[in-house]
Amino acid sequence: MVSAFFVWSLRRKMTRRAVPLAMAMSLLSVAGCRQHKNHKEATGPVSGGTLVYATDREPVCLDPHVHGDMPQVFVAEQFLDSLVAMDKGGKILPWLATDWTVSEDGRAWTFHLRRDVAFTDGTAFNAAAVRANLDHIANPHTLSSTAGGYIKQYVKTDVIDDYTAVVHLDRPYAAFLEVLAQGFLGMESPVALLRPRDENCQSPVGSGPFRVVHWDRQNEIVLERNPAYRWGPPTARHTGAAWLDRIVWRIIPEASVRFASLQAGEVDVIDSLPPEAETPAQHNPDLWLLKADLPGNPTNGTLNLRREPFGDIRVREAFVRSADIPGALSSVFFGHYRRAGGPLSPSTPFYSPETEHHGDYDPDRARLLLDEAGWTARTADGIRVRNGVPLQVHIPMRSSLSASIRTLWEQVQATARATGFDVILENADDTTVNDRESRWDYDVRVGYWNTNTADVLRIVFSSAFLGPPGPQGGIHQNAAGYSDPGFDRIINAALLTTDPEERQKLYTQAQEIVAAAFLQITTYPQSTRMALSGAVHDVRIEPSLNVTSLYDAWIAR
Amino acid sequence: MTDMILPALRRRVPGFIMPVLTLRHVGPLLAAFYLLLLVAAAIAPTLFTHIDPMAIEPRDAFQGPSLSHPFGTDQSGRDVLARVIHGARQSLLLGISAITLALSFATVLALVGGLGGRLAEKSVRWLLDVMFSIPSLVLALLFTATLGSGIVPLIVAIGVGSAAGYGRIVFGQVLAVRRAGYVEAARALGHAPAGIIVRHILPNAFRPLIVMGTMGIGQMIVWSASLSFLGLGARPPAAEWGTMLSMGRDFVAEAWWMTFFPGLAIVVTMLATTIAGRSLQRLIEGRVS
Amino acid sequence: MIPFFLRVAHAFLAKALNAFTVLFAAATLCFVVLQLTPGDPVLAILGGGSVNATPETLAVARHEYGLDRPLPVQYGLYLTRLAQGQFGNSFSQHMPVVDVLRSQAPPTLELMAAAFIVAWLFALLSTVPTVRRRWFGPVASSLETISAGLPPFWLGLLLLWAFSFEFGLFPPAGTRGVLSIVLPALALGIPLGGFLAQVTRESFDLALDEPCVLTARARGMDERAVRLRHVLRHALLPGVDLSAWGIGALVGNAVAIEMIFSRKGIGRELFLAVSGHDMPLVAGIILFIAAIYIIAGFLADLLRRLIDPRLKALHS
Amino acid sequence: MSALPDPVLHVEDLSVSFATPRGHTVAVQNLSFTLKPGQVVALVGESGSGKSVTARSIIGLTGAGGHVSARRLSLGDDDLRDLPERRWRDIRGRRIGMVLQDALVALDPLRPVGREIAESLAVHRRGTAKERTRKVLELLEQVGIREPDLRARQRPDELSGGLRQRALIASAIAMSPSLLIADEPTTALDPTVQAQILDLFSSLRDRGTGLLLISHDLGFVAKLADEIIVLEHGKVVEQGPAARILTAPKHPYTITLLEADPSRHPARPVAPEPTGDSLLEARDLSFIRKGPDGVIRPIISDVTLTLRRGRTLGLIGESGSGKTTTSRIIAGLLQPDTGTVSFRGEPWVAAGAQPVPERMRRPRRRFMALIYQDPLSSFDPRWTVFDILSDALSAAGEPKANHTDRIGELLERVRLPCSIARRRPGGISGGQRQRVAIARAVAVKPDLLICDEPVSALDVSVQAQVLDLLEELQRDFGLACLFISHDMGVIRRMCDDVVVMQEGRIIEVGTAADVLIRPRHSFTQSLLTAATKLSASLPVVA
Repeated sequence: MVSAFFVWSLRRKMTRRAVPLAMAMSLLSVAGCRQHKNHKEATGPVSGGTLVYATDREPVCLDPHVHGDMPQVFVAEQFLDSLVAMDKGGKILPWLATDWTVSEDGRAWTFHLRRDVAFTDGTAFNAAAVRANLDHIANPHTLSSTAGGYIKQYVKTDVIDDYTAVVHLDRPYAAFLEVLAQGFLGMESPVALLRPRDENCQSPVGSGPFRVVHWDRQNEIVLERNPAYRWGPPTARHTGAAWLDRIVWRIIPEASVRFASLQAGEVDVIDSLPPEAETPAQHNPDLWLLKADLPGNPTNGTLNLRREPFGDIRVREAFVRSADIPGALSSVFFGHYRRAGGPLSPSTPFYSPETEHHGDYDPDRARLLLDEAGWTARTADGIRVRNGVPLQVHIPMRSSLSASIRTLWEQVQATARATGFDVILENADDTTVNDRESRWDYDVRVGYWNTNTADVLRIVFSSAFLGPPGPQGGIHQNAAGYSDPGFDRIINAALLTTDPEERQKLYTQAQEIVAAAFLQITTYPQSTRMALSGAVHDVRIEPSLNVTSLYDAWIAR
Repeated sequence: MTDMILPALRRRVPGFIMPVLTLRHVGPLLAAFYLLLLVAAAIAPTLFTHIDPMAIEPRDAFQGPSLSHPFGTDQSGRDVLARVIHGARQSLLLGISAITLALSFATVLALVGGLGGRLAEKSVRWLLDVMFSIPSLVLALLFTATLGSGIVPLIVAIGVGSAAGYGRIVFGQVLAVRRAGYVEAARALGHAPAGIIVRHILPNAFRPLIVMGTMGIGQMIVWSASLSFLGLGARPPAAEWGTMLSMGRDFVAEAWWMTFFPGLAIVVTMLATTIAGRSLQRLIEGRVS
Repeated sequence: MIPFFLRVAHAFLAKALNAFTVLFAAATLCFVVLQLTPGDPVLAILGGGSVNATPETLAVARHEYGLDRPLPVQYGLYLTRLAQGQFGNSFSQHMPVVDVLRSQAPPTLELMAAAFIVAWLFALLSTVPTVRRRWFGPVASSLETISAGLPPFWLGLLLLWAFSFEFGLFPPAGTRGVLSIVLPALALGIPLGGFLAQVTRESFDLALDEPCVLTARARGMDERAVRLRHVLRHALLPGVDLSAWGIGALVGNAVAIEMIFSRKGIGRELFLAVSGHDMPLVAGIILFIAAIYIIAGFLADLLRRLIDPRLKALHS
Repeated sequence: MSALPDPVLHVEDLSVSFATPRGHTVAVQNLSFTLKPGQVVALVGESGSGKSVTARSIIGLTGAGGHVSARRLSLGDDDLRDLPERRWRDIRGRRIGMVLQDALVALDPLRPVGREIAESLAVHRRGTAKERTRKVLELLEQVGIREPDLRARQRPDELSGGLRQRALIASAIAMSPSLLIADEPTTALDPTVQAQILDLFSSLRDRGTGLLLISHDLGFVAKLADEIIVLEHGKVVEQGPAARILTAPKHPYTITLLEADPSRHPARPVAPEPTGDSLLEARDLSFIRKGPDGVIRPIISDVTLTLRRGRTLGLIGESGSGKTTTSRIIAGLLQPDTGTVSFRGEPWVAAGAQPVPERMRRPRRRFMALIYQDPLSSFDPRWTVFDILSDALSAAGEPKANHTDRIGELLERVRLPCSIARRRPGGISGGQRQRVAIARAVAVKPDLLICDEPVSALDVSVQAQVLDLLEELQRDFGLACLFISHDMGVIRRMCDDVVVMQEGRIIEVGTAADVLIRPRHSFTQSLLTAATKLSASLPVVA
């Protein structure tokens, strides 16, 4: 179980963090969903039935205001609605709010609300509910991580009348609507919110197509249809109540078991399909796949420039060129994952293919570079040495990383050893790894950053992100410790212009600078991968956070 | 004063594995032979295989058992047989160090409790109760939270975690020997306590240690594999059986051999040490009675 | 003469007191170990290093979990709360530890009970009919030794692979229904059964030489009755003693088994709590396990006295 | 008597052998006898003589690997050779009953005796459960147990030795078998109880039960047996009517056995009135412990005794009378709750606030040597005989260089071959071990020898040799001896003075001649009566 779930957890968290920071940008489409064959054709949607959905990680709290981790929004998407929705093109559409205006100074947002919406506990949705929700998120006792990142600017909400609310911010915030479109800021019943935090965690009340019936920890969450539902999002394929009677949201951490359960017909949909199961899934006529590559900074190992040996660009290049990534992708990932060689995934806007082969595997050049950099001596077992110091690379590995990603790094370890690197993969539990990372105690940090904008480069590489997000800690987002005024200038300039050509130019330059600095070993783009039973139709990926939506889903039995 | 013949004939070695008379010695011989091979593999693995256990060959990944790879290959195309052979060193080292640690700890406690007077005896008994109230594996898991992962923390966690169980046995043994007739006889001869401890109590109380130690190696390897299995084991790319198992389990549906063979090595080692331990016990018992 | 019930009550009280001090020490051990654990607990509370929490949130969390107090005060509070039966709130689960235990313990206890039954069934079926039998004896004895050496998680994986993935006889995962408990119970129970069978075989063999067995035979009793009515009872004691230890082994191994089979339960919860440094939950689960262990010890003791009434006279 | 066909047991040329890894071992060879109801045949022999094997073969329970052959082995019309197991079960318990030694383990120790007896009935489907319960009570009364209702509900360990042996007999005669095999039925019982059991057997015989009585003790069978068979190493050395064998034994082994019986030995010549210095004085010793029922009670109280140089003081009493506790206190191994002991005129043990520290005793310990009932446990199992004796010599301050010679002398002295020095005590016989223990005791050249039941675990013939040896050494070295035994014969043979203990108190003190011939206390008298009863029929060889 430790396997697949952490790749997921990491990705989901990062998605969350990335999105608000990207708000200034126009949101472009999520790379098109690739649907596979084997999808049984049926006459049309059928109402009724229970869908069993299996996922790898259990939410820590069903109220996504609290804490704020991806598994929470995955399930919250089924029972919470948001003020606004976002389509695949990144356009903001009305949902619970019918329309909105922003004041001249950009600090007061006026929302007009739908009048026919009710929470599943019978409470009416109105302006007071909006105020209760935003206040709840901003309240430190909620222990929301979202509050700090997403609505730090929030001051208060004024209730003008039942269906008009004015939200006051302390400064202009262009990304506010995009933030509101996320499940993390879903609207909950104000009556339910009055309960203690941990009680609300167990059974939050929303206005969505389903409602939470039961949460059996470590096992399953049971959701039932909300028959009164008439206010589906504009992105949905139908209106009215959901087709499914019930959803059983099952927690099956072990990837192989999850896939076996799907094959055995115990569950209807699984997410986090492990790479090793992908070929059998493709060959199984009873299954179909739903996959989407995610844009952003692909899965990578970021080199820490703040200490030796990676302070020296020659050593960095040598290390990057020592890693045989295509070899790993073809073995552990069974060739199902495409290569992402540059700092941006190919599906990211303004992606520049030029950088794709910048750091290709080239052990001969790596050796040359190391010789140049003075790492000429060797220990008995072939590790390079300079001034008596062996060429060691320490990589903390979370105990929860999947077998695939571990193997990928073991293969990097093996190929890098051939050029004289002693790569030390240090297993530790997640809390310990977090602690080390916050103290810059690593040579390579394994991670990725998903967002649908090239502005991710600013988060990952600009000097603005060298510090921790909070005064008490947390991990700096610029994991390389890279600081280049020239790069900062270009990447900030790209935020100011709306001219696509100009932006393309600037982002291409930025990608080239970063690639030439050899700051990361990039491997493959992150992706959403679901396997579904042939009987299941119309499962959607909700564009705002790329989470599963089962509102449209139906089962042909 | 009933007849001695019958019981004498019936007396058999408790728990001895190969009860068929003619096969009696086959088990211990096989076990000894295996352990010899294991030690040889730990010292000089290249005697058994010329394949580099670390050499990756992505194109050969997930090959089933065949002539060229009798145990198949793993997800990086490494030869599983070579890794199992090279893993002997880490696993054996782990087993021996952990049991040594556990027994040393147990011995110190037992000596303090057994020879340090009434208060020490009570305290040690209580301490053992406390440690014993948390199952070894759970205790070891708790320790790994503090110690982090890797071979040394693993040894410490397993060693200390299982010390209580061994402590109880050794402590009981020290107490039993302390009350033995020959200790009293030595007292009656006018020997000083220090001499009695050195000449009688220590050797007799620790006689079972060699048996426990032998059997414990296998048990420790199994336990450490449990922790390795949870992702707290040796650093990659080291070939250690528990870590190999841990890696293999994600691919069990596609490549059973990655799980099966390292596990088999653990099981056979455990069996061999058990059989060897029992044979040793028999030898020692046979020598004295 | 001290009345019998008073003696029993006294013995019971003494044991309970000892159990209490043992639990107290186990709690202290948990506290110390978790204090030594690296990393800021607040980061653990708020979900690791990727926290975007505001300073206010961090301060509130610190205060809520009492982490802003000096260590001795924290320890004192911890013990006081424990004494009141309050295990506090889990950082990671956002619910009282007691509730976590309430929801997670039953599946684990069920699994352990099932495994325990498997183990004893195996031990009895393997020994009672085969001890000192010409061909079955050695075969069963070898099987027992091998079973005792099987790591449960490995056996679990192989069972899962064979019976669930390949043959599809059992559901691969979950905590639902009788079928889902079969494979994990076998994986946990067979190795323990091997151990139980080994000691039972040895004691059974010794018991067969008891003079009372000869007496029973001389009475004209048949072999089966002799084995079941006389020998078995004599042979049970070592297995019963080992069972208390076995309960502990079951809990320990349940961690891996629950993960392999994606079952809910305190084993898996413990692992998650330890790797998330969720101190209240770790302490709660460990104390719960220690309590189970102590109760198992009590029960084993009781059972021993039931089996061998002579012990009552000796020890109470 | 049940209406079963001709219940005569015919045994002709019975041989039993066992398959061992080292080939066949013959346990019994060419044994023949006939047992009729109302008759008693006694099989007598020491350990390893094959007598128990014979008993088991007769009811088809020879044991694993055993091979039985006979020219004739029949019970009435039934040929017992190659009898199928089902038929055997019909015979066992119903036609032939069996009583084993030590009812504490021969009856299932985990169950009430009533259930055991009822089981004998149930196995043969006798009556309903209710009828069986009634029958159990009848049987218990029949074997002379009072309050059968209570006793039936008690476990063997809750009954006294005599009661449980009776219960065992009751379970054997439950189906009224016409023949009863009793294998060492009284060994390890106190003599008074032995005598009672003997009476019970004779009443059974009088009621028409045929008895095959197996014992190592000629004295015990003498009273009852019609025919005696003497076995040595599986061979019949002498067989014939009891009267003849006891009065005119032909085979030397029979004679050895007869002579070995200490009670047949002449009493120790009356020693001169105590004149020697007092070597050891024990005053007012008492020792108090909490019993298993939580009640504090004295194990011994007010024990006072004096031992003079060169004399032997016998301490006699039944099991649990406090003999061993007394000896351990005197040996300075157990701290008493009251009282003092002085040894060689100096304080040796003192109770209370000012005990004699072990450190003060240690240098004088070598003047007091101990011989235990179970010598094996008193030897470090890792040590060879040489190590053991060498250790004792070191304790006595003998220089290392002399050890080899001295050990040779010692072994010769106790009549052991020198080769035994290399062996470990676990690998030698019981008699040899006791000799090693004696050698160790005399190695330190002590003044006082404390012997705690030194021969009670040995075969009679070996007993005699060990006693001879002790006597000889005591004489040669002028040792004083505290001799503890439950056996009147042994005491009579070895001791000058006698102390009789009962329930932790000394009830009679005097010279052996006085106490053993003219006992004053009624308990001493009953001890003597029982002992006489058990060997009275044996003529004393002068």
